Amino acid sequence: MTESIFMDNAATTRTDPEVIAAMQPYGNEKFGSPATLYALGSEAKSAIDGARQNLADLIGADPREIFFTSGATESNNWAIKGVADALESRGKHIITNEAEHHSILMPCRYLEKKGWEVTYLQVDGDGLVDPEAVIKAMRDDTVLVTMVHGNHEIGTIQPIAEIGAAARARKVPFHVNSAQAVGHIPVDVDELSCDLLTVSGHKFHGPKGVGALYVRRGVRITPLLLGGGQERKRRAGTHNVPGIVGLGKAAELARNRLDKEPARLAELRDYIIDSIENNMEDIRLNGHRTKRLPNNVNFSFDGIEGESIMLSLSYPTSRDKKPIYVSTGSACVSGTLEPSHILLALGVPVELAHGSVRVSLSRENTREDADSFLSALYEVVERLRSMSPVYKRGSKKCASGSGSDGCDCEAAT
Amino acid sequence: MTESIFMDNAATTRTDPEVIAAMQPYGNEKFGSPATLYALGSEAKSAIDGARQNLADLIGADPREIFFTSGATESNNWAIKGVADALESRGKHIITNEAEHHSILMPCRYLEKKGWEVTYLQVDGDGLVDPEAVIKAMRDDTVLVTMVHGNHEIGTIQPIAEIGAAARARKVPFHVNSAQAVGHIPVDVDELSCDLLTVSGHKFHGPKGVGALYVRRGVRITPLLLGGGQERKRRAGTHNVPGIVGLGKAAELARNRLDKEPARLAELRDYIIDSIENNMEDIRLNGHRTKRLPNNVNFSFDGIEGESIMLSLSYPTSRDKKPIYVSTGSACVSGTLEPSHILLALGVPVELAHGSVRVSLSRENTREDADSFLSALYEVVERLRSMSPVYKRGSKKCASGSGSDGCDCEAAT
Amino acid sequence: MYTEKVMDHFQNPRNMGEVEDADGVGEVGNPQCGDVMRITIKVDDEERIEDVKFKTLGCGAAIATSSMVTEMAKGKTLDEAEEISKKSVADALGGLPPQKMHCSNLASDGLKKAIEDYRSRS
Amino acid sequence: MYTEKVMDHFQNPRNMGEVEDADGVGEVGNPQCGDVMRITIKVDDEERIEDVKFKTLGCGAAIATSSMVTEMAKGKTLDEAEEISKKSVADALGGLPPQKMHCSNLASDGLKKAIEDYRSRS
Ligand SMILES: Cc1ncc(COP(=O)(O)O)c(C=O)c1O
Ligand SMILES: Cc1ncc(COP(=O)(O)O)c(C=O)c1O
Repeated sequence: MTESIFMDNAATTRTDPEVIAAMQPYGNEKFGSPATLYALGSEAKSAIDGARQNLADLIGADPREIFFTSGATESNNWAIKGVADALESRGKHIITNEAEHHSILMPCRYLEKKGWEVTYLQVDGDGLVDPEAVIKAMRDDTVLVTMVHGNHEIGTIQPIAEIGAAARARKVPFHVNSAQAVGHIPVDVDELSCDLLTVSGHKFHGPKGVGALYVRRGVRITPLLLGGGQERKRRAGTHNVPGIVGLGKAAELARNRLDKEPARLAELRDYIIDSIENNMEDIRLNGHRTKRLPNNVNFSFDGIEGESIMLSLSYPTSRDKKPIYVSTGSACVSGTLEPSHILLALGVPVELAHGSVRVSLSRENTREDADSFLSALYEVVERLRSMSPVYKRGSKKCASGSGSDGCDCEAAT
Repeated sequence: MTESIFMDNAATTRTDPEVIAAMQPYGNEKFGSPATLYALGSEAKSAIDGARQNLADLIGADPREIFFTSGATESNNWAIKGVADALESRGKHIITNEAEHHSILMPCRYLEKKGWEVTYLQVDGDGLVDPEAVIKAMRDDTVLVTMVHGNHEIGTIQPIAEIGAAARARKVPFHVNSAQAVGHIPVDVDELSCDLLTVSGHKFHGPKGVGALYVRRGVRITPLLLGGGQERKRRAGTHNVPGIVGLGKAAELARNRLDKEPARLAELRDYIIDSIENNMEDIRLNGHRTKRLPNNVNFSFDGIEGESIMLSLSYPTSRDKKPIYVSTGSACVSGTLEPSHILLALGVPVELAHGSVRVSLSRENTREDADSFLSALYEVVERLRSMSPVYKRGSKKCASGSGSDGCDCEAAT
Repeated sequence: MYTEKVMDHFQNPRNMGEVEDADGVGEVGNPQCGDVMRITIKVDDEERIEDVKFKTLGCGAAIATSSMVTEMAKGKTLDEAEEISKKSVADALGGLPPQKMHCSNLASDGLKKAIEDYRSRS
Repeated sequence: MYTEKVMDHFQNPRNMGEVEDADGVGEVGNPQCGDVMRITIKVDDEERIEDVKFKTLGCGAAIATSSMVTEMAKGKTLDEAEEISKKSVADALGGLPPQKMHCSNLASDGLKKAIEDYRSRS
């Protein structure tokens, strides 16, 4: 059916046809704003209420604790800046970890410039944060702990419930960036003891441009977008009705699949990991082997560079092969000279960080896709290694160990 | 064709079928993120580039000065908080006016709590800001002047070019909230001498949940949404590709209509205004008679309340009449006890502010719609006045004059 | 937002107008708040409300609650009619939006005022 | 992102490998930067580049520019080959994305180094 194999679902996912169908009436026909009183508005309002309920059901929340946003980036910025603003008088210290998504790190750095202190906890070689480290880092002036749920690049799932319990014990608000986890694995805000939780629509077959922030009742947070009284005065702006309806539908569809799909994907993931480990040399699995999002595979390949692997997979030389879409942590795609800060945080040597490939699966991927990917990968890696002036079989670079210091790549040219 | 007559286009507009058609491929088929390197990403990227060009063309900007956002509320919050943050060291004074949209007023009030000073200029009885007042209000520590272009409630168009020239002469950055003007009247950022300009997609037949901020080259502004490197590092978050494509299409469609449509609408608007003034008593036109958005009509009706006018129009008693959708400045819809702050700012007496009705037209409205509206309005107003315990014909309340003081409505019950 | 019952009373208000030679008149609200209700009653020899009418300036809820109160009051004794609470009016209408419960549901106050007025006259 | 020409050279690199008994070898880049290029040349009696090959670790741009440089250099005199600039390589490929112009377009440097190496040997 598809003419390509899409395995970059951590970047974005195909909007489910059922989601598109659910959104469809709200563009042209039922286009009213829910803030208005007449029939067209009421239709929009009840559609939004339904979506709110669906999303609440997916994460075990009360619908009144769901606030729709434009996506995970807004939710993360809001959570961090909003709690910081509301609790500034209590203290100016935030705890996070060094391997977070930029939409967490950048607001933290912004606050640092404003006089806040941020503790960036180290992660171990698998990308895990130690809950004990969180406990040790909490101070009387700590007003927020924010932790990613499932890492978007290496898939490692943090011990959120333990961290949550620790934060709760100290009465420190706890934010979880669950952009990659909601809709992929069971998420329950009470089990996780979290106070705020970020949701992204397009990461689980919902539409782009819509997300949500769960805010537990009683948690103090200053709005980021101020204006009209929408979202119970916490997030202004005319509702993106089709987007919200689509997010609700995606939540419903994901919930219906939660009993089987994570297991199916984990099997596919393990099949890919095992195959690579059994058939290839001088490779390194990045991220935790089992505490891992069911759809994430991330490997580094010694002696070659990630963008060229990715490009080779996506532009196959032979016409009877399907393009395969994956991503890489190489600097070549980040637009900077540095490879993924997440891989470096694990202690992956810089050259291996450049040579990383991330595969992220979705409900659309099959065992055949995995086989096509594997055979293409074997071929591509072999070909690129044959071109590489530095690759030497069995050089043991991939043994885990601390990263090298890096170099001044600008000067090196 | 339509079974109702929609005249609440200042709240939101029907997404144009051509816009929906343009968006359609980017949900399910070309769903890639423009940040990715492979073919699916390039398609999304060029679609976004096209949309950026279309929007730039509509407002006379360079595409590199267009930054996509989630809507006018985000654009306004960003403009105000972002410029304030970037220029804080230069001064902490902002100038706006008292009849602004809440997405301007609330960020200003927020900054006031943070130690900023905001001058809320008075408007005259027609809602106009005096450019001389802006000149007088500017100080050495003024870092932003922000003015609405066309008022969403009373339609008054501010003398933006004069205000812009004044701000430019003092080198004070000038932001224009053009949510109601872009796509409705010709807008040229150079003619207006503005440095930032807010655009909203769903106000001119584009999709909900998408907008833009024009930022003139060289203007300093701190991002509001921090994270990934999208939008040249100024607005993070995975692009809402379908939304942005839709906004671009809406811009293109609006631009093609700018030579004829504003004139057609102004004629329709004047027909409605003249008919009401000729056929009804104890009424008051709110907003300037000619310096007015071509699609806006706003009247107050003595002795009755706006929500009941609106409801009566939208739920006609007879089956052969179409529901007509308009809005009101009455407190009954704002969810507060206060009627529209904009009407009060003009000096409209409180009771007349409660009795206001706003009609906002679009490209879909015809002369027949206007006639249907007028005959329905005459009937509804007469009926409600016959029910009113206070209405007395010819009481002259509608003569313009300063507003009454208002009362403590909570206590009055 | 409004129930069907509210819309029915809004569109087809019962007992709209003024009772002639009213025995009691109650007016509540204030035009500056967007709500004024005027209830007029006719009381029979057994202190029953024989006739009751309203005139209302106000929103949909204000008109509907006015209409409903007159329906509920008609035929009741004054003592019974005084018991009509805001909540019972709202319930009879199938509920009101929360923000309307308070501000636009003054009709039972108007009725009480009309009854007081009647009592003060006699 | 890349032009068709870049993709062609990336997918079908010309002159990949190592010249046997090379007269000059140039290596530039650093694995920690994700880019290493090794150019080997064979020079004939008239100081013309008779054969040239590359091995490259790097991104699409790095591989394509390496391939292109070898094509451009082949048959040129050393003096002519030394004139091959980053810009001329990028132009021959129909352009490179701005962020790639600098970091992944080292092949002409590699060629220069190989020529230097040749000269230092003789
Ligand atoms: C003048 C004006 N500014 C800003 C906005 C906010 O737009 P949005 O609700 O699309 O964010 C609106 C519409 O609500 C408006 O009319
Ligand atoms: C873990 C994580 N957080 C936040 C985001 C930001 O999401 P969005 O780009 O939809 O705003 C992403 C995806 O890019 C992500 O993977």
